[in-house]
Amino acid sequence: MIDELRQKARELLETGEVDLVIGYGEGSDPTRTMPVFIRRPEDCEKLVWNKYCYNNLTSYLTWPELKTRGKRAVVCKGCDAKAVVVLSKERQIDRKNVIVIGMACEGVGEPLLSKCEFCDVRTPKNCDIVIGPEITPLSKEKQFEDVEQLEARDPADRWEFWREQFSRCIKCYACRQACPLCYCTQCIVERNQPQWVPTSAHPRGNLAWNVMRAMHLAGRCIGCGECERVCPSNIPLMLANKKLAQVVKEQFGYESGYDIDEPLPMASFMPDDSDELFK
Amino acid sequence: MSADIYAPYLMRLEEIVDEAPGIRTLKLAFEDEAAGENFSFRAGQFGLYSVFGEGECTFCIASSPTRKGYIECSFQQVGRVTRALRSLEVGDTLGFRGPYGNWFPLEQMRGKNIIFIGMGIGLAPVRCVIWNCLDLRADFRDITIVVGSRNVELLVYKREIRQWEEAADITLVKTVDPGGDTPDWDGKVGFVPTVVEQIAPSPDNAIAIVCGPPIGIKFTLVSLEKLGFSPDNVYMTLENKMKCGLGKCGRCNVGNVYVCKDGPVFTAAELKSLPQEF
Amino acid sequence: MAEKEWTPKIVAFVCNWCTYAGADLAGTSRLKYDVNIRPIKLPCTGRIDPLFIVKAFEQGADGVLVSGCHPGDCHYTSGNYHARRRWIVFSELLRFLGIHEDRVQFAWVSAAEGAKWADLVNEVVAKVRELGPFTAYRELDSAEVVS
Amino acid sequence: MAEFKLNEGRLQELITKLRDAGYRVVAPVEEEGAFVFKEVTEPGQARLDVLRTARSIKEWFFPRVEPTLRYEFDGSAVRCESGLPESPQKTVIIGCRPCDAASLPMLDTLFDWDYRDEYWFRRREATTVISVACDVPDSYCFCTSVGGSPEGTAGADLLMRRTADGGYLLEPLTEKGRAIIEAGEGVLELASGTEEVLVGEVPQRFALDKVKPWLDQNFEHDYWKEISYKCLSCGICAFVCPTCHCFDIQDEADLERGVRIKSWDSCCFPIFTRHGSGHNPRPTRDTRYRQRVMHKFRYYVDKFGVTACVGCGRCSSSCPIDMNICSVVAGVAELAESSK
Repeated sequence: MIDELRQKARELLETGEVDLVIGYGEGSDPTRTMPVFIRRPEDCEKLVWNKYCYNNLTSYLTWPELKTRGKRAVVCKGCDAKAVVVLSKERQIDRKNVIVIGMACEGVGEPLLSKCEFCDVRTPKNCDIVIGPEITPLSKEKQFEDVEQLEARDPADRWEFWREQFSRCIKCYACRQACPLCYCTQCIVERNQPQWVPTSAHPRGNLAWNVMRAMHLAGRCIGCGECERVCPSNIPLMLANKKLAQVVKEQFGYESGYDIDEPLPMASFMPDDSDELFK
Repeated sequence: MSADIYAPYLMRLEEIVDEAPGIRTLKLAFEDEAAGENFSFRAGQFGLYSVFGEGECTFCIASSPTRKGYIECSFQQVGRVTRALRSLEVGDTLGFRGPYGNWFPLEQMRGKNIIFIGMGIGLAPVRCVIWNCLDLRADFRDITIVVGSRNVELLVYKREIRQWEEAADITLVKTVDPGGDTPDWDGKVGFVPTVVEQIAPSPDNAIAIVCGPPIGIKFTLVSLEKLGFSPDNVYMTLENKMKCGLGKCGRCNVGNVYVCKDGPVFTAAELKSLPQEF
Repeated sequence: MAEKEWTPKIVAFVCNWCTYAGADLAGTSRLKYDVNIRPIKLPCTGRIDPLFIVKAFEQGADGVLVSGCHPGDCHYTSGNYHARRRWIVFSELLRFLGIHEDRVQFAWVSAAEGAKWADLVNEVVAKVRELGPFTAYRELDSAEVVS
Repeated sequence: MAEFKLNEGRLQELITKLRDAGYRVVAPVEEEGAFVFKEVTEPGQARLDVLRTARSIKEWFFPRVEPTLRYEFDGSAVRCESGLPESPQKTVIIGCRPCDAASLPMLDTLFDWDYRDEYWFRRREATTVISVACDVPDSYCFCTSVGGSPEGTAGADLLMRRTADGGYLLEPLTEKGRAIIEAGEGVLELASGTEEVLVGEVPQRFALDKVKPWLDQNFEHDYWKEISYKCLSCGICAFVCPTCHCFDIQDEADLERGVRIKSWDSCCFPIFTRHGSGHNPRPTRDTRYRQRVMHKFRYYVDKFGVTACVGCGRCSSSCPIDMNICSVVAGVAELAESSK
């Protein structure tokens, strides 16, 4: 697969179809990889592909400094490629200017990351080029099991759980920076008139930040799990994201990152949406 | 003094002067009179002014150290704290920490010709040292003051400019950018650097003090160099974003200086040797 | 500070066109209802950001009420439809975090429903009163981070 | 100086002794799969075998959030109360690595620069630091490249070294360290001098003396763009770093009262230097990352005479995109070598 990837990338650069390939390069350690930006065909040898290709490289697609250049190619796992769908639906990228190279993927991490256990895009979808064999998708039936387990606990328990989890947040904003869908040029926490989200990493500020972060990703999060992976305090951020994905799926029948044409759930409505909540 | 270096003095807002649209001067007195008695500073130093509930903000002390018992600050409303400062009324309490940083070298300025150049709100730190020099007028030779702003309305310290104009022992030149003049404007029309070149102050035995927006400073420096001023004899203040004022928080660090401790007053020569991150 | 007897503090975010007018009607109709509510008028329920609710709790609210025009009656055609989706999701998130569903309640009250407003407020206040002060949220404040 | 022996399996007894002597005992403790310095409340929690905790010990001296002022409004008047801790709790940090300990004297210079920051120093004075020499360093470690050592003593009051028989050898370095030995009487015994000490080796990854001269000359260099184009501009590196000390000050208040809070900040955040006017002296990722490296390896040296990096490797090991500061600085040293 790696030869094919390098070959494809070289072709794309040589023919001038793209002027930049964003991919994975060798890391500082055999169990890591580092994003590489490749502009010259001869540098394609630097590309690697292995089970340590964690990063969701699509988060680079919305960078202002990379936005205006010509066409770019980005190496994606199936989960990452879902972000391209959302970015394009939200008009953050011009899909025509991005070549998505999807890599067939049997999961990353050692042991496998939990997101990989319920992956139905082991052969990536919505890509321009797919490299690697067709891999049978896994069942997503149990994808919300952890959400349900927490839900089964009583409210006071859940509050205590989250209070403890969020109290460990140090407000490094790595969750935001690593997220392909957190592309705002100025995050709400950086706006101070008024200061909606307290900037301090104390429990109250952390709750506001994490609630806001989850809410802003409702109906958008594609489940790449980068926020949770990069969190230096190991806060299970994906639990909240998954909860909202579950609500959006059940209530509005929408799953993020699959269909390019379906309207965005939080930017659309149906007159017959549930009215149960309202008195 | 308190062991807590972050503890502010409590100040009472005594007087408000609206200088120009969005620009205001506040006169503050120490709530603790003894603290006010003991408080001293030097021209060019700054402080952190705080509105409780909104935060702290850095400005130079705009009044002269020779005037005791109060301090003044002038600011333009741009962000959260300046907006809050603007909403204060006479009698309200605010916080002040300072004085911090270095100062203009009054000792070296004695017996010399002094050229003050203040552009826009940049006149505030210059005003402090102008009054300081005027209160010790005999110590200095010729004093020239150049004030400039985008338009007549935006000119700050209008009353004082008139006072300086009327003083026999000061040369005052005021100017507004082309298009910024009004029919009754009696000053010059032109950018400050151009005006400085026109009036061509002599660099001999002279020191220039320049404050204003970065772009104004940049071109004024060019003009002063053309006139023969050595970068060592041109002083200015850096206005980096600051939080602590104490050389701890790292925010104002540029190259090997912490602007809040090693500055804010620098010579043009010193600034040239720094990374251009200001 | 002297301990006063606790009464619920409830912030109501209401839309200008329906619920606020409905509350007005309740007033002009001299309907009596609980005084524990502090209405904040916004153009539309679509303008109410979930952060408003978080902020209300941060500033000491024990409960929040969100109310606007009935579906189909939005002054801006569809603001409340968008809001409805948002609240469905947000209320689930709060519940997932362990916040009781009665802490944030939602309703549609039209300009003609003065009586419904009065009843609604009484009901909301009663429910929040039953839950007691929202100390769980307030305690976040006093928690020390380190040493 | 006399050395003492703590035999295998007796760590908990020592901790109990220290607590009996009035110390709050802080050690690497597991928290959701990561290790952080936390107060030891239960037996067996302290893990002296942990090489690299998620965050450094700095938070015990310089908390990530700290009120400097509390105030109450009373009409137009304000009543203030300083946030400075009167007398912080007597604390012993046991099990930090020599690199973390070395960060303390390094930061002392900053916090004592003209204005003495008592928030830092009162905790420094109340805290005893027991470091554990590294027997098994890993590939992220580079203390020896920045003047440290896996058995360095800088900043520590007492140094523990692992012995081949599973125990530890304790060497008190200061008065505070000797007080620990006294408190541990009955658990500690005098060392025989024949113990075999296990100390690992950290290869030198770059020549520090080559670095600063190059940095002095190369503020503008393509290298900065080259290494930092992929930086996500998050704050992990600064927040996990034992020597990063930049902070923000913000007010948080309601209508009745408020606090002024000092909290950790990072030069990698775009708003760190952004002026009220919108002007930003460091508008791009490369300028901000350059500041991080320059501040540690050039400016801090000019200002305080020491390099502001202790080689703990945390920023590298926790970087989401695997930026490795050791490689970055080694790259500088190479450039310095090749430009000769």
